[in-house]
Amino acid sequence: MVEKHTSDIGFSEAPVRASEWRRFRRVFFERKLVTFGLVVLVLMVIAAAFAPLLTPYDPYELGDAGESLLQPGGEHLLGTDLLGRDTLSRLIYGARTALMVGFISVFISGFIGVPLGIIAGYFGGVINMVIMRAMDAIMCFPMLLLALLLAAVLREYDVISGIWVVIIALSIAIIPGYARVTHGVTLSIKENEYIMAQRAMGSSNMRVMFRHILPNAFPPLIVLVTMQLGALILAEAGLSFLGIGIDPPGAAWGAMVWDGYRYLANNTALWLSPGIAIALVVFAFNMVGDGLRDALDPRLRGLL
Amino acid sequence: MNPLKDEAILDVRDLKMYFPVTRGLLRRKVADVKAVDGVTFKIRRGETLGLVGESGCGKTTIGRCVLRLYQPTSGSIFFEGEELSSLSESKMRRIRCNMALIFQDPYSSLDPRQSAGSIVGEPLKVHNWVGSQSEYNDRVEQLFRLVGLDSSMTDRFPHEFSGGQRQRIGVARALACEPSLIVCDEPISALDVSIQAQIINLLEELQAGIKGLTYLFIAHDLSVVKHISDRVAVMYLGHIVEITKSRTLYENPLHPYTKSLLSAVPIADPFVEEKRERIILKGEVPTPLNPPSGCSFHPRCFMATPECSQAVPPLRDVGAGHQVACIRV
Amino acid sequence: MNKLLVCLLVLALIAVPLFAACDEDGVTTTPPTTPPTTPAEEEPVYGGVMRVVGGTFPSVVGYPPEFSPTDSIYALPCIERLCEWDEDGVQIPVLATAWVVDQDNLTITWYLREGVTFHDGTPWNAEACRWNFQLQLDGGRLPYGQYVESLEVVDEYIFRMHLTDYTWYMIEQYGWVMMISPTAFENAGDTLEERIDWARSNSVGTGPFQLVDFQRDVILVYEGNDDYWREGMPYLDGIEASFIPDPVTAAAKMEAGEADMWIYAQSVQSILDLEEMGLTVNRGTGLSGMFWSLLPNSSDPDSPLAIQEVREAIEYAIDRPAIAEMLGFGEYEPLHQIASQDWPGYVEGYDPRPYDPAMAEQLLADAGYAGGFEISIMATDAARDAVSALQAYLGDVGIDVEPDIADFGRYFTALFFTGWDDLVLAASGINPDATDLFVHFGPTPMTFMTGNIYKSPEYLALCDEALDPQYADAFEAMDTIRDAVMQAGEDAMIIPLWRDLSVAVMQSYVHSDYFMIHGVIWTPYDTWMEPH
Amino acid sequence: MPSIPGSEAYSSDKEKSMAELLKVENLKTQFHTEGGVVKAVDGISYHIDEREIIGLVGESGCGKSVSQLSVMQLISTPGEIVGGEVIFEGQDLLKYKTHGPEMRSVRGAKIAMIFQEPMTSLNPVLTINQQLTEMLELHLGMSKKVARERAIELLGMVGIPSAHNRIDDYPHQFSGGMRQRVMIAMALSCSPKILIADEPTTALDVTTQAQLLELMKDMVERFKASLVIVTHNLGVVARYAQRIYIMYAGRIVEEGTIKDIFGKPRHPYTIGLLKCIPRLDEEEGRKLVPIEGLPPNLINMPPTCAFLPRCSYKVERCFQEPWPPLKRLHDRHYISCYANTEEKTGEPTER
Amino acid sequence: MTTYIVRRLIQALVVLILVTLIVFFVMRLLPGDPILIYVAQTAELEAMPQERIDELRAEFGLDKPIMVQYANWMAGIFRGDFGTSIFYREDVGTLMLERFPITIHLTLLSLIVGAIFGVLAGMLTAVRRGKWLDKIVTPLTYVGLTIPVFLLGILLIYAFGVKLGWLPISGYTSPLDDFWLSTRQVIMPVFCLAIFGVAANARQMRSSMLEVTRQDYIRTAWSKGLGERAVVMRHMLKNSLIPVITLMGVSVSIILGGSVLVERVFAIPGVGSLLVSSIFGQDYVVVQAITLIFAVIILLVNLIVDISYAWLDPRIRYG
Repeated sequence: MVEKHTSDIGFSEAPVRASEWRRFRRVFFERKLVTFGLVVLVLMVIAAAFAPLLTPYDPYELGDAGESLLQPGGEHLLGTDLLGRDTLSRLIYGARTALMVGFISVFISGFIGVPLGIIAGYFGGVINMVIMRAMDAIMCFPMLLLALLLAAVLREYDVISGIWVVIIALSIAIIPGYARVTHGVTLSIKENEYIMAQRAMGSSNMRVMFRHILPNAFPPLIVLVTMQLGALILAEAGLSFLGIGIDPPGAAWGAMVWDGYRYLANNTALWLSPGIAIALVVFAFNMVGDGLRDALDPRLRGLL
Repeated sequence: MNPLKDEAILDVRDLKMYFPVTRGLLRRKVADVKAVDGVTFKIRRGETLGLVGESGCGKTTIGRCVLRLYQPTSGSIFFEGEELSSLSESKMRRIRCNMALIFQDPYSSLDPRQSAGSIVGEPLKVHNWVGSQSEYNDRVEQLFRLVGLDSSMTDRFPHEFSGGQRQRIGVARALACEPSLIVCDEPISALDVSIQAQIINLLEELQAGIKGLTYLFIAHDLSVVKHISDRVAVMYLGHIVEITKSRTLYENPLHPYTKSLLSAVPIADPFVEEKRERIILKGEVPTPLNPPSGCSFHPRCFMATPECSQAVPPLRDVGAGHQVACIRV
Repeated sequence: MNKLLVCLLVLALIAVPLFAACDEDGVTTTPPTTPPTTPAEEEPVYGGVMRVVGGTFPSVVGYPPEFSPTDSIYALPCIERLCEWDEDGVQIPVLATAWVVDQDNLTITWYLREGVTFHDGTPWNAEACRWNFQLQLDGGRLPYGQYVESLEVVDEYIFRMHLTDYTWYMIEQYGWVMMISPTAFENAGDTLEERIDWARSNSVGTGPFQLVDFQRDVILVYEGNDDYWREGMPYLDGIEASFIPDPVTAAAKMEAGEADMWIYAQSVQSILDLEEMGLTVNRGTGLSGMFWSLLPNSSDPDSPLAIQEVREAIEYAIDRPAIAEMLGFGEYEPLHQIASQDWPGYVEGYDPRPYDPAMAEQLLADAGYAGGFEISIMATDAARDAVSALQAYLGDVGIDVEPDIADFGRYFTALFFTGWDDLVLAASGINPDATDLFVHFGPTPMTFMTGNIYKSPEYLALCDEALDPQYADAFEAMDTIRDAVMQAGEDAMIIPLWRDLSVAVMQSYVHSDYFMIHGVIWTPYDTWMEPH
Repeated sequence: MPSIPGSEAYSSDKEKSMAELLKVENLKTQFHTEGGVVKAVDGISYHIDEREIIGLVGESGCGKSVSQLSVMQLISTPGEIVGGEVIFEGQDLLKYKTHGPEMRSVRGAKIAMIFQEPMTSLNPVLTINQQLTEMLELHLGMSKKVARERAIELLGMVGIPSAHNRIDDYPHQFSGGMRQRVMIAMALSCSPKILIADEPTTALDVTTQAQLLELMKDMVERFKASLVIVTHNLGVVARYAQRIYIMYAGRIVEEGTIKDIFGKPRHPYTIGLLKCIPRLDEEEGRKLVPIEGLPPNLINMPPTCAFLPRCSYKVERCFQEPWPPLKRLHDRHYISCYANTEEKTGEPTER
Repeated sequence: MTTYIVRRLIQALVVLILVTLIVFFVMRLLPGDPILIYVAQTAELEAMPQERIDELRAEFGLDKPIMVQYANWMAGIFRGDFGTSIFYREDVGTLMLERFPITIHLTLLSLIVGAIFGVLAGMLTAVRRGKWLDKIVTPLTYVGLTIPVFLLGILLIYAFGVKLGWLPISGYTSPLDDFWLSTRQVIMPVFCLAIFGVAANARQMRSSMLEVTRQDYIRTAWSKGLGERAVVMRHMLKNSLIPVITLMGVSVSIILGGSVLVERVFAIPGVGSLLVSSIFGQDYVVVQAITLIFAVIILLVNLIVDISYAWLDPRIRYG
């Protein structure tokens, strides 16, 4: 007789209905920093969604003579850039770019990486070998470097342009992350008896993989997504710094830091404000990811 | 609990299930784990056959072979007269409707992201067992009531149930397509003592209520197996060493392994315990990778003679359906 | 709440020193040395190693056939030419003392400077000169090399070239061949490949400095040449150039006093900041900047840019003074013609199309593009701001600009070889003698993709006229060149935008009165530094 | 080897009394969880005499393991010992700092513990030698070499064949039974006064279980130690223990010698337990009588008896008054119940 | 153990082949003609005849079918011949020998700094969980994970180079030439490169220490009467390091990726800055070589990580 007795506290049995959501909320909001992160993200989403209403100026409108590189304060709360464009407005529009780059890239790479991981983990053998070694190969390239190369290649072909180059390049670079996590999760879920139960009752492989394994892989994936979103925004900034970022006049934080960086001493707000925005949002995504991890599945601590 | 008819619903003949062991770079097969090594038994319709043995003896493997979750290495399994090991996957799918499996762990055997109702209804969907949504709902509710759960709990998730309740959900799922054979793989060993009896009674009541429901009851707990089964098969290292009516098992065990197994199980009664003979086996169960020659029990056996290591003793009838595989009996 | 507080505190801790650091009035621990301004004429002081930083760096230092402009400027302290420009664009002798052109017999005779030796001690003479020309010809790298029939060593110091055709422009092309020591090269290896390989990272010339150490993309160390033919020069003990690709880092090095001179500085804000801190900014002749223009793909009949009204409209739509002011902090010169005002061919007062968006819209409507059209502007990442500004102006008149930010590889391939789709934002060097007009926009230009830009027959005729051998040099042809400039303006051949700034920033103790012209001239021999 | 479990010790009664070795008074341990405070151990008192084998029986979550960990002060966050005394050799162990030197000199040296999961209770990255000798070096001040010799000796004693060869192996190279033998050797290495075996054989097969229990019994006799068997298996205590404590929901509900408990169980829970387990020697066709309902959730417990909802003996008083304290029935038999269960108890095994 | 290592080696070999394919074909997808770019780099002052271009093309082997080019490239690499840089006109192998030691120097230092400080910080914050040290250090690790390195770089330059004047702003000197100068020069770049590693290792170490704390064998260790020092150092450290080791592969990847940015900011002539200029110059021979070497380094590090698992975890060693 095997008695489940893994922790010090053996009490179990008969949990109360509807406590799950409460528990989730309690754990999630237990840490103030997570709450702070969530607030930052909510504000950012609001800023992105209502950018035209929130911005005092057109972010692309050139300033008049003498409006170049204004210091913060006065009419332009955060000053202006070289072309006299309002920094605050560009910062708000930058939230759009950041979210777009982040979410679309995550979606695309998840859409490719997750099924690859499930298939590799579920079938094992040669399929697993081929998929996972290919993922290993991609992972051998530093993400920034791979994105840089891909962006350079993608720009050469006139198929996609502008922000999509960045999005696609980053998407490809992070596919292995999804495949790996899903692969690992699939391997462990596969061990569960309910998967054998499905097979015992005659479910098809597709049904088992996408109706039973996939939903169970969501918690670690959600955590991965939040972490990746932060990494993607940093990578976009890095690409902009190297000159393969968002095309002008698009307002992207990375590009703004890079633009403002040339006026390091003269106009602090120009680079510091997008810099803080990046750091803050990446931080927020990480915090929310941490919070989700703790709330969704404490066992994930240490895995990601 | 007499068998309804003397018809064998399941007839397993010389079943062998070897798992290859690979070594080295090329994963060359170097040996086999002989999890099940030539097992023959029958279960009559409506009967409960207990399969008992220590971990690694192959009892779970037999259960999984019967459902063809493993493809047996050799031997044949007749289920309701049909030979399973040669069936196509689609035919097997149809057959699986008539068999079900109840698992040991009530935690990992239920998909945590599926509601209880949908877990129980899953076989119905997989086998298109019901016509309409309302028929489906009715059937699920019916199953819930059948296993003693409140049918209002269908939309709850597994973690909202206690271990015993979860095992009831497992039982309901197994019953969904009205199978004639349920393989119960250690269905109660993960439960608390006070809950085990509830599930044992449930299984017994179901068998009494559903005509022809047959159990292959796999467990390591001899007292439980003896309690629920009509007949008990004792396994050691991939072989059945003794099959007999459960009554005879305690009163007249023949195989030395059965004897020592019985002796190892303490009885919750100091007055009885005072008088019991205690056989403490030496050493550990050998690995099925490299089982001893002849009777695989002989190195630990207190009755062993040199001949025991010569040949594998066949399972032979010693009267009244009592079969034993030992040359010293 | 504790963690949040700690976190904010940490952010503040990081941010505060930065704000403080950026505060102009803040206490600075290492103020740049600002001694009282030195009198204009001062006795040069010998000694000192000048630490130079730059945003470009050579890949080859001693093999002239492979020199890119960047390579040659860094080679100039060591390797010299037959002749080069003075401040006004007049050809002055260097390793040659004089040259004679015989138009009838199609020869150029070079009279070489005597008593000059290479750093390896071998003499500079006609044979060395011939050898260097041959090296260029063999490498297929001599400009106008197709006109060279033969090379003749007349005597020790007289060298003659026999040609199949002649134009005055050839003096500049041939006279600028950089001369290395034949002996050193020949002794450097058994095979040509070995010798070339050696020469790429070793350089033996006649210049004021000799190469001591060269590590690609790291450092270039020169030390003074005691036997230099200009008496008493150089003043410096040596030059140590290091490669700092990031202009902000370069400016920081200047500010911190870790470098004495920042050559080829182009980021205006940093330059002005440094100037304010008391560092010297040598703006050279005023032609050291680049000539920025929008080049249309006007030879493609399907392109709207083939229509002159459209090109005119683009010119009208852009407020060039405003852009120049904004991008250049007043240091950029807005261009209205294919010439800068310090350029000899500049046509005084000629401004065919000042800013007039209404006119632009009118012209577009006339050309059948009343609603505007979509167009791409190709540029490098360095021109992000410029593209944004152009995009905003063109957007105002209905022309929808899609920026196409290309890496250098694709950009240069398009610009020089394969052509571009619509518009390309290009920069070209400006020669003090106006010959860059032919280099970039002549009948057979050497740089920008010839076929892409439509050039009117009238314009081409004027160019041909200006290159006629009847003129001895560009200055004699200047009237015709001005006519060509005006004709290009009438045709709206290209859209001139502005002249940018590229300067040398020096610590105040550095004296270098004449520095460079668009990266092909650098005369460090008379540079000196006060003790500091 | 037929023998009667601890027969001599059994006959020696309280009167002859070996000295009381450990006395636990009103021990309370709580866990602060998301749902609220879990009173895992809610005021238990018990004692162990010298060279005595006692059993602590209960289902999972009843607090039997936590109580033992509390004695050793091995409760980690979010758990907390909130009250009580643990008197050992005249000192209250709970007054010592959790990881202070006094407590550390008790742990392992005077009171040792064996845990349930032999698979996870040994450090996977250290060899058996490293794990065995560190205690010998620490508590007995042996040199590495001496400690190693002693470790080999101990391994041989617990029945590990060719111990000197296996001492440098890692835990994963041993089977579950062997690992538990190593744990026993480790626990006994410093000759402790008390050995606490927390479900020592639950994860193992029956034949191995029998081997190990015999071994433990032999070993504590040999080392003159007392043994606490924490288990849910009534059979195990019936076979090996002299006295039993039955625990339910953090409290001791019945206490007595094995003959008292199995012969005349008086608490409804004990009675229920005995009725609901299948027995090897039972009559054909015997019906099990399950204890209906579920074990309680230990959060926000009402002050009344925790077994009340499942109890078939309940009387009016049970609903009105708090959980009753243990009351003495006779000699060493105590129960915590208001109901008179004696009349209704006819069935349990009197043979 | 041997089998385990050899199997990992074979897997690594398969990955290596995939890596070479990716490197080669991604680079060849760049449609810009490297020869034209080369000519553009050198030929501003004159036009080059077509024959000369074809000649150069043949010289660089660019006129052959792509599979042949791949095969030649691979064959060359096995001989140690990475080809000739189109831009530098130099043997790429030699170029790599010049540049890689610099990047390796920085990478190794950053890795060591990241490992030592990260593990230390993680250990201390885990052991003193909830105390002031944890409250200060743990939020700091988030800053380390979130700050863009190039921004950090320039801030450091401004603060320590320009304003305080403590450290040289840029440049690189080999430690073999001038150890003191070299050390002063690498402090800031290494700080930038290591900050991610420090933060990530600290976080991972902290959470895996906390995870290990809950393990049964730690309870066993306490139950033996061991002191905190013995429990932490002897029983927890090795177990906690296992997941941290995994991060080493990621750290190297991040550091090499970051070197592209950091080397540019600090004007360090390593391969990172070379790579950027080569990508923009479409000097694909160099880009191929660098990306390949980067990938191989990361591959090797991952291999070492896998093997060190075996060292740390006997279950694998004897598995």
